[in-house]
Amino acid sequence: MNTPSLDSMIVTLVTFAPLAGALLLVLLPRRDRDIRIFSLVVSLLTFVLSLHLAVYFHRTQGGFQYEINKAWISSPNIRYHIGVDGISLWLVILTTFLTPLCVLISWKSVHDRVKEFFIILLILETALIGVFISLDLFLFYFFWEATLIPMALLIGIFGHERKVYAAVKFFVYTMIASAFMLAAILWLYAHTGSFDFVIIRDRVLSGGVPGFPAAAQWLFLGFFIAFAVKVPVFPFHTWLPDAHVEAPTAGSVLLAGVLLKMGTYGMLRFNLGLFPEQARRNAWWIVILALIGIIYGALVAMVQPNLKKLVAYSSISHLGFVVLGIFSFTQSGLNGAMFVMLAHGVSTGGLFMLTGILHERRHTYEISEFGGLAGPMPIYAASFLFVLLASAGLPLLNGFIGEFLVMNGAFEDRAVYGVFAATGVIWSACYLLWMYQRVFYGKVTHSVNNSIGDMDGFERAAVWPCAAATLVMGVAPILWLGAIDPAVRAALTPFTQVVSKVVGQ
Amino acid sequence: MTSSLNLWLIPVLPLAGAAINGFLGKKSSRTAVTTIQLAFSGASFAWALYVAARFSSVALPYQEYLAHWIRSGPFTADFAFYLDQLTLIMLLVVTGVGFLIHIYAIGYMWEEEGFYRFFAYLNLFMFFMLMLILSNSYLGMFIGWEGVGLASYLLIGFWFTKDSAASAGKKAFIVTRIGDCGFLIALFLLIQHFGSLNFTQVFDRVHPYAAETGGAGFLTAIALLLMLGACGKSAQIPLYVWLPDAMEGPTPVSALIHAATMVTAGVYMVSRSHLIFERSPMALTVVAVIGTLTAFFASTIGIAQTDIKKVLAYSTVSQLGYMFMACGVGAFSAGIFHLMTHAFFKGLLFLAAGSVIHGIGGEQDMRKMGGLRSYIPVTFGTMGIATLAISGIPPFAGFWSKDEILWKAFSSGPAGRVYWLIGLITAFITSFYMFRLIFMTFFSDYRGGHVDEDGQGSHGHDAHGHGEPHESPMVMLVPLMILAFLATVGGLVGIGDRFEHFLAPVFGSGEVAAAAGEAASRGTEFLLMGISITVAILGLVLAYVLYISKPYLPQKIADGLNGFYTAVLNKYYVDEIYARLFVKPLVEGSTRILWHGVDQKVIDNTVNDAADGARKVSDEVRHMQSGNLRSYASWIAAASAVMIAYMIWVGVGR
Amino acid sequence: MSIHLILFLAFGAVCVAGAVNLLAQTHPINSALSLIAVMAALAGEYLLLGAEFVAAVQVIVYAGAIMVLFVFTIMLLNAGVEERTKGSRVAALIGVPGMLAGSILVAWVLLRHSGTEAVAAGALPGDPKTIGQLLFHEFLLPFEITSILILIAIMGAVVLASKPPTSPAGEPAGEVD
Amino acid sequence: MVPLSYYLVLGGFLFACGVAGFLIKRNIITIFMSIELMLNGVNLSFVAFAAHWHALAGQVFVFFVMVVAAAESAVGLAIIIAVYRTRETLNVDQINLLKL
Amino acid sequence: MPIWLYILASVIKSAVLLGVLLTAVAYTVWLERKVVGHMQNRWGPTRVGPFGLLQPAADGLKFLFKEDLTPPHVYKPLFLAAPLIAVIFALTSISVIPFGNSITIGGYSIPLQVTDVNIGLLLILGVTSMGVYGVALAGWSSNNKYSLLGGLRASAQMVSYEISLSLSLVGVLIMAGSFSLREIVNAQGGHFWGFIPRWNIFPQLIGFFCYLIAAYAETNRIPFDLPEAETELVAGYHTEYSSMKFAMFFMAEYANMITVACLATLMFFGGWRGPLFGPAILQAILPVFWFAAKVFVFLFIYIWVRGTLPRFRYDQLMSFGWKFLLPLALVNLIATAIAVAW
Repeated sequence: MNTPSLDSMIVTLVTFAPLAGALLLVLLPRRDRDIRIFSLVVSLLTFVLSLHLAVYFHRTQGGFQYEINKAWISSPNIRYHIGVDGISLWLVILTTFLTPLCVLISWKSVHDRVKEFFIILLILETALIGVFISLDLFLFYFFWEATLIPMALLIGIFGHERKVYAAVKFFVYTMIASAFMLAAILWLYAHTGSFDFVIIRDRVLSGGVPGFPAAAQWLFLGFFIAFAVKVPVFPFHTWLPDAHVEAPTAGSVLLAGVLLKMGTYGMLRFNLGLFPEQARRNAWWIVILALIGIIYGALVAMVQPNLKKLVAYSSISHLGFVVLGIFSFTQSGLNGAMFVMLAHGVSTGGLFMLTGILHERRHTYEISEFGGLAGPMPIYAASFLFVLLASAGLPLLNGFIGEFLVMNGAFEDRAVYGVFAATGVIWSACYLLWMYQRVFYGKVTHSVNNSIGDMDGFERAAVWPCAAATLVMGVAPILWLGAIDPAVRAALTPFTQVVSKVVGQ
Repeated sequence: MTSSLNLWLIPVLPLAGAAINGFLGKKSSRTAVTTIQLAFSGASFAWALYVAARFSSVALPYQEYLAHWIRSGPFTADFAFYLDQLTLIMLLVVTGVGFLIHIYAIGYMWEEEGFYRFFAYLNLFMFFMLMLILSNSYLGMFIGWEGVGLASYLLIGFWFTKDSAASAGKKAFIVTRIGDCGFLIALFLLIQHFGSLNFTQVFDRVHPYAAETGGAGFLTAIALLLMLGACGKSAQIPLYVWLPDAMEGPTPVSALIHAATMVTAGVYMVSRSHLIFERSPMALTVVAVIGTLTAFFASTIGIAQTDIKKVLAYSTVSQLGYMFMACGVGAFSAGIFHLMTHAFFKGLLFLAAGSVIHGIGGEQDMRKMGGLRSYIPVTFGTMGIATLAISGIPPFAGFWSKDEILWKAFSSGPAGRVYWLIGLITAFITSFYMFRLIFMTFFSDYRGGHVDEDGQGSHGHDAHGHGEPHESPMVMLVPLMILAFLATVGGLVGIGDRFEHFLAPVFGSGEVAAAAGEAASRGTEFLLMGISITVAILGLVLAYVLYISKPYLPQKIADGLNGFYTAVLNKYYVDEIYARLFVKPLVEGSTRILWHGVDQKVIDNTVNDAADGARKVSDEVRHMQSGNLRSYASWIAAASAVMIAYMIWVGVGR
Repeated sequence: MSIHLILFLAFGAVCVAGAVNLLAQTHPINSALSLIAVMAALAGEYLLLGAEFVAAVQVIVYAGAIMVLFVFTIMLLNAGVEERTKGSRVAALIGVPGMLAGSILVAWVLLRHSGTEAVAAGALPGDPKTIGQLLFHEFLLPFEITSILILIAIMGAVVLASKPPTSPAGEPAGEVD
Repeated sequence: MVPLSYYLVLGGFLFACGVAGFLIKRNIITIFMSIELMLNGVNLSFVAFAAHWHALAGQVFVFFVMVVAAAESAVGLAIIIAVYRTRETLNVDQINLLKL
Repeated sequence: MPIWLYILASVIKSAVLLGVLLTAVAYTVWLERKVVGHMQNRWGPTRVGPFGLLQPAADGLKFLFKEDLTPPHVYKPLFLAAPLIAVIFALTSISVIPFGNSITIGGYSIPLQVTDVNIGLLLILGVTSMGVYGVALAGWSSNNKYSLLGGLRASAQMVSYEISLSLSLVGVLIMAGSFSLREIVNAQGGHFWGFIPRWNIFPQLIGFFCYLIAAYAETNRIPFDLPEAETELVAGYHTEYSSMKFAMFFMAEYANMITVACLATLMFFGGWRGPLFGPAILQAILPVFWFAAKVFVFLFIYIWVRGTLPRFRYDQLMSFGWKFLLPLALVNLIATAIAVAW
């Protein structure tokens, strides 16, 4: 570390910079323009700071870096233990990357309660980053719940027609689920006397925890349910479409782009990190759920009359790939899962921004309301197609890499998994292209759309970075995988011992 | 090895052209766009020629590493290129024909709205196609594979305001995607068993395996899955349905993508992985059968089509069937040979057809044509040559390659005889409907009248709509001539198995058919040659009889075998059947069962019921909250008493 | 039977009497007066414990200010004798027993665990100086916070007591936010 | 010399009386006074502990309690006045606005 | 000294003091009537004795023998208790007032003060703050709207002004560093620049005036006598009272006046300090004399003000107290604190 002082502080800085911004924002007078500019500056600053993480990151080693471990509360023994490894690093950067874009996309679309909106947005960013960096279970849980409130507010205050219903649904679903996780965390604390992830992991894996084998299954489920609802895995997914449809654009961008990743990240970090054996045991049905999610999500997406719901269901399908990859316990699968997380964050974020642009023009998401848009708004159509292809998994765009690795990993695990997953390629093409045709091709069906305006500067500034990112990630995934690979290998080490035990059944 | 060949230039140049045109084209003038796209596609052609010139001086297979792409655990994939004889042929065909068609398209598309867009797409296609050919690993090939799919999607849907065009593009993409799915799984199998996707490594590791004569092993699986991919891309049964619809695209596109290059990617891929196929007789049989069936089936449909481009499309399908037949009997070089010649004459056919359509203002229905030879002689001449070539009349290119295939099929054992027979019949049908096309289009007299402005030609050709049919501009005719020349002499390279020997290092002299080939006597070969020629002539004659001397006959015949005729006319209702079998159930099912059923009824209702239950319960409980201050106080008091008791109890403990 | 014990018992008796009277009386004003008596007696207890300053403040603030407020309110609202309504069965059935149980438990614990160690009267210099120093050094932050609390309380009282919204601007209600 | 527990018992008694008042009195003002009574009980034990442990902090705490009591009574009485304006009664059994 | 002697001394002191106080009260009344009379070009009491000097005694007798009637609708217990409360607290507060230095009799030094508690000032404040109950309860218990209004006014006014009162005294406390009145007086020994007596009045001028005004309000004297404003409330809280009960209020009021005067003397005018000369006996008497003299001056000012100023309006009173007097006292306090800390 050539700048130790900064390196020790940087994670904290990145995490709390947005919060500080939000606090300053509170003091700012209600001049919307200043507020927008200010929050843009703050989020960009955060992004730049977070780049430092990536630049000085030691790619070859799998462990945690930029670690800080200070006592926060003496009793119960809660520590301010944070740090990033190759897994969380990119998720943090994804968050900081998406937030400025959210600010830009909300530049015009948010008219009233502007100040509150951006305050909430920045607070949300801090909470999201916090989830990924915290290595103390309590801290983790704290941030985990902290993301809930701003998100619910974003949906409930700035959403559309049935916003309250959606907000409540979202809140209740995730809240109830995370209660199980809290119980599990408390059990761990009661039996290990620490919230510290690293300590607990070592204690658990060394078998030094009394009564663990008996409880492990339940603990695993406790964590898993919380994450599964967040992801969302198949039967728990119905909150997602509603939340997305009602959420404001920035809201759904962060929701799809980052919030869902919290779930998969949690599975990767905790379900695999703490309970390798149980993960092995339960993998079979989880994988089946994931496969159902992939195909089911795609099929339902295909028949959605509502543009945004379609994208929402498509993310269910994509997240299915992530879960599949994680529970394939293969290097390739986990790398792929990580990469899908990032790719999905960028591309789906882009898609949501684009749908948001349309909604701002026409105040509807109904596909039947559009058609032949490629004529009046060519730039928009082109951008949309680009991002859409990324999400459809076209090689040289980011969607492909991750899905390919995931399927490969699943195939290594069990060929049939890979086969089923591979059909996802077909489905995604089906629903995306059909939607694209219905929205953009053909003659303009509603005369309103003839005068519809193309993307303006802010919208381009918001969408094109996403498009560029998809391209870069697709052409040079090595930049990301280089850091992810060792981290994943480290995450998989417990399995090397476990496999021998479990592989029998 | 000597200095690097910089193969990477070949694909990258068109990409650059595509980028420039795509981003700046909208503003800049047509001439600028033209120069850009010509410069870049020409440059890559030139570079391909340079490579051909340096070809003898490099050690083969020549590989060139450009950059890392994926590193995941043990698995790696790079941007790297691979050059051997097979690649070279494909390279020259693609860049060469591609370049010609680029030139042709200038004239054809000049009036178009999205002129720049068209050429951006076209260059993009060139890039992906060349990636497909040049890359040194199956994954790299897959990049191109998907990429050309995208390009064809964009180009078919070029006139996106036309619903038919839009859905045709979508159909093409999705149907090929089904094949790609198989391709993907094949890739996974390869990784699983060979730990890599690089050609060299895979092939090195395949070598030790013996042919899976007894039962099907994983090699068979790989081969079949690859074949599935090929079926998708090269429009073989059962996935051929997209190609005819693809004719919605501009004609140059049909020529370049759906005749000369992209659709042959499947053939290339199969022959590229011949080592695997050779080790799986079963897979080979499947390939051969599919190829043969497709060839025959498509040609029969071709008879009744009236849309000039549709006819060509089906003929393309059937020609591709020939190529797969060749691969199926292990005569990969023959397949590639036919691929090349087919690229010449079929490209030429499409361009000529395009020139016709262009000449009479966007009309595609042959019944509205006729007697055009006097109006557009050059087009007629070139198209005639191409027709002769495709129907296998010496000395035109088609003859040599097709005959090669038939001969190889014939000489590949008992099953081969069947292939040969069907192939022969197909040849007959082919020559019949091709000459039918020629006669209906160019002979007798003009039935078109003064062309209606729109109709098929809704792609902005109304500038030519009125007045006499007229010859196309020079920029379109020159490529026609060049291609005509190639279609004439292109086959001669195959005389005396020169082509085969050139490709021998790739396919090895250890071909399945070779041995048999030596066994059979030269005599039989010539005999077969004669037969096929006669068959071709017969087809010509029949066409002449039906469409020149006795023009009333076809109608009679059609009435005679009514049901069959309509069936053929409607392409055996395959599209409808597919729609019934797959599309409708899928859409309906996911709407009714999955979305409304599972999602809304089952899951959401369960959740909502749970919520309501909670509300009911709390409704009861809340009466405890009388709102009376003193009641609350008493609860607090009681609770605190309990807590005190607990604390004391605990305190007593210590 | 030391003088301290006697005084303690005397004041204590006053306290107990006052407290019981507070409960017994039905008229709030009498309850208030008995409460004042309790407070005065408590001041005496504080003196016994050597907390003279606390005692003084007890008298000034509690008896002198807070209770005046109570009395003032009672007079203002002209509160009459309370009627024995049966509003809450819970209070009778659960509250009172709970309260009794709790207090009995506490008393039991106190008497059981109480050593006979005596509290030296005036053993502690509860003089204003030391208390002040304590208050302004170690307890500075709480002190400031309580001051803010008071401020808020004043505002709140003003807002609440000011006439309902019909009041024109310039009323305290307007000044608070 | 007086044992500590005597003071505590006295304080406890006052507190208990406060609770009892809270429970049995109907007049909201009286209830309020019962709260003050509880506070006083607590104060007494504070001071007693302070004397017992020779920790002046106990007495300081009493001040804080008083401050809080003052604030609370100010606001509380204001509330009572406001309530009386609307409900015309001081009987808590009739003031059950808390019920939703 | 032995305990019995201590107790004896205390008893004697309190007895003497009580006597003196009551007489003082009586003659303050006489004085007031006289002075106000002269101010209004009247004679005031003249009939009873020379210059009406026996008038107080006559009044006393009259009060004693008047019929003691209690109206029917009053709330009796409190109606009776109220005057007692008032007068008791009024008299209590005198007990900590030192009216002179300690004298030595038979080798025992006896402080001229009933009891010297080291928080004397606080005790006085506390007692005065309790004094409000007398008025308030009287107003309420006599079940008469005028009285009730008077009681309300009294309690509100006294609570409000008590704050300013205490704050205005804190300045002095800071300078003296003690609550003990004796200490405070001793702290005022010596002279500025050799000739000006080191009395708190000079540094604490603002404080002094705050104290004076607040004190007038505390004692419900003109111009703050709204609780008993005859013109509006027909004598306010003691409308229903007559004979001895009324006399008690009367006594309480004037006793309070005297307390206030004493306090002013002690806090701001160096208490009993003054030039001492002559033989020992004289030197023993003089401090008491000085003290009495200063107190007298203040009493005179009381009367003078009464003769001069009109009555406030109630809202004026309140706004004056909260918006002017309190800030002023605070400023003074802060200034003093800074100065002392210097």
